[in-house]
Amino acid sequence: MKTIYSSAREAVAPIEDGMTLMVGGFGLVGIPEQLILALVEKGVKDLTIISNNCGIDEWGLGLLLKEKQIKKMIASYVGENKEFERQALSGELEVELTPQGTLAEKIRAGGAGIPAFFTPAGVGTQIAEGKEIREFNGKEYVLEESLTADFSLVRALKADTFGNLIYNKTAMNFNPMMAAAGKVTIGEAEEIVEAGELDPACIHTPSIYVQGLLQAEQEKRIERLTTR
Amino acid sequence: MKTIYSSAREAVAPIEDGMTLMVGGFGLVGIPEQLILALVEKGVKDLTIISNNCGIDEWGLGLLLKEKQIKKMIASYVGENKEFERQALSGELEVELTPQGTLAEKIRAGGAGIPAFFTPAGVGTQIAEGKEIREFNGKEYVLEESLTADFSLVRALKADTFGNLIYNKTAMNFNPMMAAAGKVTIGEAEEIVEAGELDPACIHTPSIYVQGLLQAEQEKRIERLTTR
Amino acid sequence: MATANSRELIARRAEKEIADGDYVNLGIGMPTLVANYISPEKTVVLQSENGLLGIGPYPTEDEVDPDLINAGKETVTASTGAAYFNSAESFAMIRGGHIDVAILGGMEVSEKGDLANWMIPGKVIKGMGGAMDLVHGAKKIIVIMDHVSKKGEPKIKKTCDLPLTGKGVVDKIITERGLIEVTPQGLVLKEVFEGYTVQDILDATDADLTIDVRE
Amino acid sequence: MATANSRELIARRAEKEIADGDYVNLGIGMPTLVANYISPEKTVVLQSENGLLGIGPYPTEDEVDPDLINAGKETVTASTGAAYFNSAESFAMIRGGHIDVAILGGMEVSEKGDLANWMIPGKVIKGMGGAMDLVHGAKKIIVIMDHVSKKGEPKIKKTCDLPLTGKGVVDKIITERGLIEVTPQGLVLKEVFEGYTVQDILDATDADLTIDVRE
Repeated sequence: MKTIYSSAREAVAPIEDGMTLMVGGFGLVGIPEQLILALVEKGVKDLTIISNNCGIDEWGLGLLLKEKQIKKMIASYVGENKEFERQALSGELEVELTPQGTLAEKIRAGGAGIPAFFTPAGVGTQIAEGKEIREFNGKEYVLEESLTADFSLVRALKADTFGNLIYNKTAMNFNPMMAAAGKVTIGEAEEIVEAGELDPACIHTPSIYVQGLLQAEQEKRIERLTTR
Repeated sequence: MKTIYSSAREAVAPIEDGMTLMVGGFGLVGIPEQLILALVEKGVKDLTIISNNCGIDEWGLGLLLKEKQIKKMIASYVGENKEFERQALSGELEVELTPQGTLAEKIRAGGAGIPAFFTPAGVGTQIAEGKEIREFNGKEYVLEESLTADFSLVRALKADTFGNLIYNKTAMNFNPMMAAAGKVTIGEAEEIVEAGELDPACIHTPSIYVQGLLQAEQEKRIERLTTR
Repeated sequence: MATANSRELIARRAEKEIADGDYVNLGIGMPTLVANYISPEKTVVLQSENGLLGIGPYPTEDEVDPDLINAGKETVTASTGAAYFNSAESFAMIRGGHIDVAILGGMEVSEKGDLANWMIPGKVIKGMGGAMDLVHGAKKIIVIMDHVSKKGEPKIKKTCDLPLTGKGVVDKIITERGLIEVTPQGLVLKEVFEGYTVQDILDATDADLTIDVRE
Repeated sequence: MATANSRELIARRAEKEIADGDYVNLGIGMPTLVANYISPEKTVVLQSENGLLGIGPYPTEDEVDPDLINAGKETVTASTGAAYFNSAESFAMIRGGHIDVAILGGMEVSEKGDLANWMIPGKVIKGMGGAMDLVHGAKKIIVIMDHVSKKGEPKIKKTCDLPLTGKGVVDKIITERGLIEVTPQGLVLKEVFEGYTVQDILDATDADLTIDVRE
């Protein structure tokens, strides 16, 4: 039975200035909306954020950016956000761009107790500069180290009271690896059900990775509505 | 739409002497029973087998052992099999024992294009002899290389005609990683259903990893029947 | 710059590189168009690196699910036999060599098959997304792009001037003018498209080209 | 060798090392017994490294599912709130430090916390299974074993003679005679169990012991 917070504010209470946070989502899909809003409200500063993207100007992690709460961003693609551009170019914001698969694997490794691994992505590019390159079976690979976080904030479709999580469609994305790589992981779920209601064969994040839960409605803003 | 074999014999036809095979299962749970029997019937020799265990004397991979079809065994625990003991001690059988988590991760890495990774398991023991040791954050880790196979033989509860697989309870074990790490993967399923019948959010092995399917009934022998 | 017409021509030619039964990743932009031309005779499964195997058509208004997007962040549907998974699994598929064909856009390609398609120094840095993983994972990497830049400068060059996405990774280049293969012996022009001559292509290419055009 | 009685005593004492809410891995053999003594006041989730979080009681005859076993290959059930997963995920949990307590058997433990529990040279090699991963992953490693071997020789020693499972990995040792903590300053005897004296333990231990027994 995990802690179930009564508000997003309560959930983010232990998050302090200078901490490293992983925040789930791909674009605006699968982001923990209310936890992000609570971080903005709390005004916590100097955060290092690990997330595939950095939201848009008016939603998601873009809101933290606007309030200058982010010191450093580790991401793979940040092209949707004008304020990001401005802060990155002016040097206010430190940026570490990482190939998307390497980012996913660094986070997966962090949760899995693998401190480093070799990957082909980035070999021969500026991403590999200063990193160890080694050949295996005639191909070159770069050594990448794992990532962990003080807190991971993830967004689920359903949680059970034990902390098992399932995600909706492509809202899964980085959430499961981040749930495993956070020292403390808070799952923001659209619905919290009794333990036993989720199919044990279809759990995306087993309860062991989750420390706290928040039930919260999601706006689910759409970045690029495309229809037939 | 994947090749659906009409018999186990047909499925293993392309498997040749000297090949490396991954075979799913933990103990006798989740082993591809009919594919193993077909390998015995085919009499293919000098196999390198990667599997957590090596069956028992009268079932599973133990049958291949009995017919001396295995040249080398890569496994984590082989204590259930007298013939294994005999062949290992006499030097007929080459044995590479690997910590279970390292074995799972080496196979996962093989399927995921990661040629090598660092792990703490085995540091300071004979498992790490001759391997690179490196310190990360004050703790020592050993470098382990990935494993792949010419063929992976896995056992599923259900397959769909696209090749998506789901596994039953703890019969999942090594099967999903092996499915990804085989150049050719054959899924032996208790049932093959039409594409669209499996829930896309509950697929354990996405179809991209599977080249061929066999529908076959399973005996599911029990090694240690324990009841209340 | 490619006209709507030339974009369609490129996409149609790229489609021919896809075989029945292939698993394919289409990059953002022009590569996404290829999906529109996939022959109904072929079973092709499209992978989206944000965690979907089996991209279906764009949704009707009623079908729109904000939680179901492609890597370009467009709302999509899932096709029959689809599977959802996390980003680590998605790039395991990519990096592990399970994708048969990746079709990507390009800014520059060198005669050794180096690809640059993720940043222009001095301009805003957006990030490489999944491109650096894709170029090392898929069995066949096809770059589709305009033959020359907006300023009319060759994009196929002896060496890339822009920061690389990957070194020695491209198998084929398809532009509105023709199809070029990257071989250990260098670039080989294999096809010249309607409205262009071999000389047009040589003039617009800043690298050595072996001509091996079948009539 | 431990009697049924002493095995129960050890298992009961080991249970006290488990806190409410803990995720626990119990090794094969005597450690499995600990499950029988877990207080109903505690919510404890047992992990089985073959891919189950939430081991339930042994099944009734009707409940037996050949596809549902624990790491000792015994048929089991799954408890409410359980999850199934693959072996890589299972050892990600273990290696990644997510298991609160692992309780393992031991052949020898050294005064530095080295553990040997997987092979005896010259005897048949069975393999280490998951032991080498477990000793590096769980937050607390507790070894439960007989204080002396069948021949009466100490199993707690200055250094292990048997091949190691892990170096400097053990936190506590519980035997039928007492409880010993492994600290940076060496072994500390913290508890002496009924029927034994401090001297009994010193006599049966081949390593330096600091005595810090609270009454």
